[in-house]
Amino acid sequence: MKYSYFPGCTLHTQTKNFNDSIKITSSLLDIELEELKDWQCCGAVYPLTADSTMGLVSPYRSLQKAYEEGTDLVTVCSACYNVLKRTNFAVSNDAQIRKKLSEYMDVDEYAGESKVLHLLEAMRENKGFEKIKEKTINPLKDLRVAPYYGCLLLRPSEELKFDNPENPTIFEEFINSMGAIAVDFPNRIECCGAYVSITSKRKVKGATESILKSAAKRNADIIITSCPLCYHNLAKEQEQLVQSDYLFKPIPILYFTQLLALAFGIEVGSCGFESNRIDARPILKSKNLISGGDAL
Amino acid sequence: MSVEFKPNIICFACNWCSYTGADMAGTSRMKYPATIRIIRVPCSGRVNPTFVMKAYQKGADGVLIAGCHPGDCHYNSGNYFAKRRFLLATRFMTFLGIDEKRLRMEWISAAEGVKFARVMREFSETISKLGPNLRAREEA
Amino acid sequence: MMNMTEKMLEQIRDLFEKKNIKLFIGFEKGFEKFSRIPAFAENYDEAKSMIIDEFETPLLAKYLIRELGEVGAGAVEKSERVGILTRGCDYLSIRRLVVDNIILRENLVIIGIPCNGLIDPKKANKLLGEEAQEITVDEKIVLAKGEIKSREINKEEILLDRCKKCIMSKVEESDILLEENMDDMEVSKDYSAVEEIEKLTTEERYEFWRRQFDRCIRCFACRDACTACNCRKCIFDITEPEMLEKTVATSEQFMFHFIRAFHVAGRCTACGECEKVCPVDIPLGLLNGKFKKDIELLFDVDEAGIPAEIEPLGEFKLDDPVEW
Amino acid sequence: MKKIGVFVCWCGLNISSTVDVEKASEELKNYPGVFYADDYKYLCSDPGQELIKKTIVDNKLEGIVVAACSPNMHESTFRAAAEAAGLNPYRVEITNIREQASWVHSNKEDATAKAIQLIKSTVEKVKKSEDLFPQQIPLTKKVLVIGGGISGMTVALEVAEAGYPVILVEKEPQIGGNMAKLSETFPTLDCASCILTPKTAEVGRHSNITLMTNSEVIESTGYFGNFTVKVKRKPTFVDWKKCIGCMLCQEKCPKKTNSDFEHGMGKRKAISVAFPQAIPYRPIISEKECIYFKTGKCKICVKVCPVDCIEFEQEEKIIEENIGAIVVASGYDLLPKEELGEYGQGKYADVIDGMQFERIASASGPTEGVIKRPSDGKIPKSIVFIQCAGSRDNQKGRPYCSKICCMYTAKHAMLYKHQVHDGEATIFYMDIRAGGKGYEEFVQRAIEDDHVLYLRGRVARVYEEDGRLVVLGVDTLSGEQVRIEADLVVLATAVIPSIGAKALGQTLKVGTDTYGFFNEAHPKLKPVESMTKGVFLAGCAQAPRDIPETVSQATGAAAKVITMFSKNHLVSDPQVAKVNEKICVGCLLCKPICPYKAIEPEIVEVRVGCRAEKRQVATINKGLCQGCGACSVACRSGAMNLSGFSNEQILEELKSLCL
Repeated sequence: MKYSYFPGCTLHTQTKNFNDSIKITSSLLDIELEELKDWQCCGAVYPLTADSTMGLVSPYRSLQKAYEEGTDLVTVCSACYNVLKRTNFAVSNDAQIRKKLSEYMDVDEYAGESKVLHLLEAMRENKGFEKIKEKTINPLKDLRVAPYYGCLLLRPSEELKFDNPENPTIFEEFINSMGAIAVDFPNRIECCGAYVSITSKRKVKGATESILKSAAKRNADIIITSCPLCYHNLAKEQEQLVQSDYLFKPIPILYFTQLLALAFGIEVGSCGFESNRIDARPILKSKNLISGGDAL
Repeated sequence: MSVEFKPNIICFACNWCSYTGADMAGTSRMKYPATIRIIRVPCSGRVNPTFVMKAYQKGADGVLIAGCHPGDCHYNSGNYFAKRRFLLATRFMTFLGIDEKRLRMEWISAAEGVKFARVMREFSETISKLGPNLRAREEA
Repeated sequence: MMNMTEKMLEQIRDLFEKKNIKLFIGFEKGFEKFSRIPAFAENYDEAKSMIIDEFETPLLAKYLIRELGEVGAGAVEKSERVGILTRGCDYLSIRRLVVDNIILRENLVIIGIPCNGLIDPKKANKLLGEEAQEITVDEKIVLAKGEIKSREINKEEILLDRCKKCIMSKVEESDILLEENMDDMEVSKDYSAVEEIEKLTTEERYEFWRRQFDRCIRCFACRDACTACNCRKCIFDITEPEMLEKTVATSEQFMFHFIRAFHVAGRCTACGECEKVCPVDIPLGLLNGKFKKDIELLFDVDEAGIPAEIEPLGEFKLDDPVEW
Repeated sequence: MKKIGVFVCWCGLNISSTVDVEKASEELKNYPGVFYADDYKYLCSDPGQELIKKTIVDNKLEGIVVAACSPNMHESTFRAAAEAAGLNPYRVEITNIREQASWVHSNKEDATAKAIQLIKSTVEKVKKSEDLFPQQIPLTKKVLVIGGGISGMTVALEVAEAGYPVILVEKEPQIGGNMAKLSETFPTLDCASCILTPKTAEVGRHSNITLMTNSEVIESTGYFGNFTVKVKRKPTFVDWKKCIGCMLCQEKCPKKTNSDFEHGMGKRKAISVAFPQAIPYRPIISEKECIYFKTGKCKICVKVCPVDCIEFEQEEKIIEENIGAIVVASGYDLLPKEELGEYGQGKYADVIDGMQFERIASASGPTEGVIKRPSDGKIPKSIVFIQCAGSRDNQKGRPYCSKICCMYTAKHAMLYKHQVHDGEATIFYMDIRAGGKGYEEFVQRAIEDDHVLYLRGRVARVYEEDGRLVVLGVDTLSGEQVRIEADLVVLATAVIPSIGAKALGQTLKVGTDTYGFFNEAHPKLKPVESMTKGVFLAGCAQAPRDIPETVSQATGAAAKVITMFSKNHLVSDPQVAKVNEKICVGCLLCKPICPYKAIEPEIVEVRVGCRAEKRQVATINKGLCQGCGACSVACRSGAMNLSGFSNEQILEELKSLCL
């Protein structure tokens, strides 16, 4: 199944290591990701703009491009997913906005025909989870993985229709299909602070701490997330937390495709563990999921 | 299409559900264009497709049949027969060259005053856009 | 085929002698070469002129209404019965009248004959020219003798249109069966003509039908030829309420053809008589065909031409299509 | 041309504000066929009706058009007035120029033009009207009450006391419904079973009441006064006639299972009776749980039973009853906890709903009235009550208020504080709705005397941590986010119609609204009648309500039934189908259409010239026909017509509306 791939701003810079595992795992699940030509920032901060229509301009442009290429749009970051899907929803339901945007950018009207999917959703739609079961050579036996959804992936549910906003299950299915144990911790759908970290560090500290502590309390080995923004907040805050609270046992945070690559038996080098803020390899080694040599 | 074209729309409303729904829209003071004229019939099953053809012939620009939701019909099966008759009648009228957007069927329950008003506004707007129906119409 | 006629005549003599029929309806040669017309015999010697051959014959069922159902009293037990010669398509029309309670099956003696497609005289004349005197048929090849020479052509070219879409080649049940059908006609559903019209735009369709209906002179021949039109008093003859006004304006023409087609929707046996008898050749088969196609599609009826106990518009299913 | 009178009503300002009433009546004065046209302030008032009567008599009018409010409101009033003046009531037609003209249009000119056209089309309809005379049809004086809760029992007792036979059908093996499960009842805190048991006992022994428990209605045909109902009596596998109620079988039965009556808070045996005061006090074997049914062994109950009344091979029975009226009292259920993801999706044992708390607090309950935690049986030190769990919540599809939770939660908190004086009871609420008699005082007592903490705010999430429940909420009055650790969380989940109510509605052909509550004929004027004549409603089947309201509504429904049975026959609506035998050919295409099977063939004698001819035609059973008119469309020649909405009338109405 062919999709046009919207990487999002960090995938070629800070979280480049996620990009490699995304490419390998999705091709193994015969999801073909062809990068959108000259994409630009998805307008992640669009809810903050004063003029609500102006905020839709850049996502509208990306959606229009994907529509021209005739394929649905796949994103790998919850923030991009939220912004693009909500723009799609606004544009397909409101003729005024559609007219204003197309006149402003003098392109022909785009009325939300193409679909916006998160990579996880694309997997679910192409029977990904059964394929994962088949293709897992290195099942992650008794590895306790805490799935962190965050909020942009789930809410507002009428527009996103991603999963049950109060009790999502897609990540649990994903983890079980790799043979790992999904840890149910209540803060999995609490917000990580997202781009509030720019304006008020204190708020983000409170949010991320309660998430990390509640995962730790249920002795999770690994936390996986579906969004580089959540990864950044959780990982960066965890470094401060480890200094300030010496009792706290750090939990490595991975992007979900990194773990998937491991399960598919891809050699550790290209899983990109080396550039995660907290190294996951010692834990993985202790569960002998990676052979001795790689865990240098 | 001249500005002051006012469509003439006939609505057959079933007494138990849609007519009461129309009353509900009235009691809640909802507004819809005065282009709609409602004929009360005991059941949507009472509406003979020939009446609809007669309406177009006599100058109606749009006809709307409102009945109970399937399963809710006061007479148990009236709306199911109406559905079968108009599943065929709409396709046949379209086959004869009458625009299918001019005939519409809706399930509206007694509690759905909001829906009644919305459907009337929508249908009146569609027909105003389509303009007067000159096909199969009696020469004045 | 000749012995078929003899067999028939034997049966007719036998029926008249046993006195259980007061009348027999069959065919005899018409005025033109290949035309066959209905023949009525109240005793054996009147029946001698009756023949059976491969040429197109009108459907006889409609005459039963006059013979049995004088004032719509057909559905009442009669003392004497009426015999009728029946091919598959005739049987469909007879079944239409029986299911509509217009006549009682007990009042009939059905003599079933086999059929694998009839010859259309118009097509035969056009193809073979006026001088062809005699056409004999064996299996698939048709021999035609004119003054000068004989000529072989494929039967397909002069086959009657309705036989190409034959719904029932074998008589489903009969009192007397002269001969078993040789082989089944392989026939497929063909709504291409209807689909042609459906492909047009709405304006084009309206124009097409306006031109057809403007030729209609309201002679009601189609109604009189149709076995599905078996009302005692037709709605078009009733003045209060006046469903159809007498003016022959375009809107009235649409009204007439809409009502007639709707009245036979799901009940028409696609016998094609209406189209055949129409003096101005209006393609009524398209109108009935459209209903037949939709009924089979929407209410998953496999053959709407075979009259069912309850007509499609007389029943419903809970899982009928939702979008109206 | 008929002499028709047109009366246009002002309805005070309701119509006259957007429809120029004078212009309308002026214009109708010289409309062909109209002999008299006038407008009047309030036509439905007595002077208004006097005006109509007088005009009919003075001018010998043959038809009346009243342009006023909806026919559902006053059609019967104006038809009665015409009848009093000697005019056949079915010569009177109503034009709805209030609900369907003045109230829904704002432009006066358009509204007036439309009103005039509507009145003219009704005049055309009246021109084609005929004299119709209602028929008398026989009536079975027996009522079927569906649902054995407090509302069903009240109806049954009232109607039985009036001397008419009652069939009471109850889905559960015993009557008492939800009320039997309650501990105490607000606002007087008297114990539910103490005030309920006398009622159930009386129902049990009343000679006029036939009790059919463990049964459900599966089919209902016919029409008001003459219903034929099929009741499926599910097998109880115990012969209740022989059984003496010693309950030895329940004692000795080895198999324990969850009790539905206890809502999962307590256990019961495979053969058991739901609670000690149950009526009928007879056990029932649960086919799913009983060891014999699964493995063919055990049969201990057969061994211990002194009167040998265990019948494993008992079959279900279908009983047919002729019924005159039906009262739907199917009661309510609570929204299943599983639908509330934010409060643990039913995963946490100590998050329970209101009914489960009732069972824990009930003296005859599994904990003998001591409020304990279902998980470990400890006495909770702190309980959090969460109001409006699923109600007043558009996203969950239930925007309505369930009306009874504010009161029963205050009661729960009060009962808890009476038992555990130092316990903390916190109630998260949006608004407290305590509008009944003595209700507000009851809540004030809970706050002031029993120190129940009311926190105004919604709860965002409940989750389990170290064996306790953490409740994350907000106190909107102080603006602070709140985190409370509780031992027990009680959700006041939404009141929803009882499971199977929607299916019952379709069996009885009674409409239900989008949430599954039954539609009443008129929210203000006919709250206890359904849209189907002869079918009445009582209690929570129609909308959430508390016990006092349920009992008063049930008594109302019973009164309706009794008035219906007080007459020896019923008057049927003459607007039914009619066959013109001169045109009918007897094809009976109409027969399969009729939902009431009112059309039959008949052989008639007809003179044709000099001889008599026998012919088949269709005939209508006027009692069965309800006037839906679907058959008249199937009739091609127009022989089948519907009086009151005839082809002629509809066509004339249509033509005059289209010009």
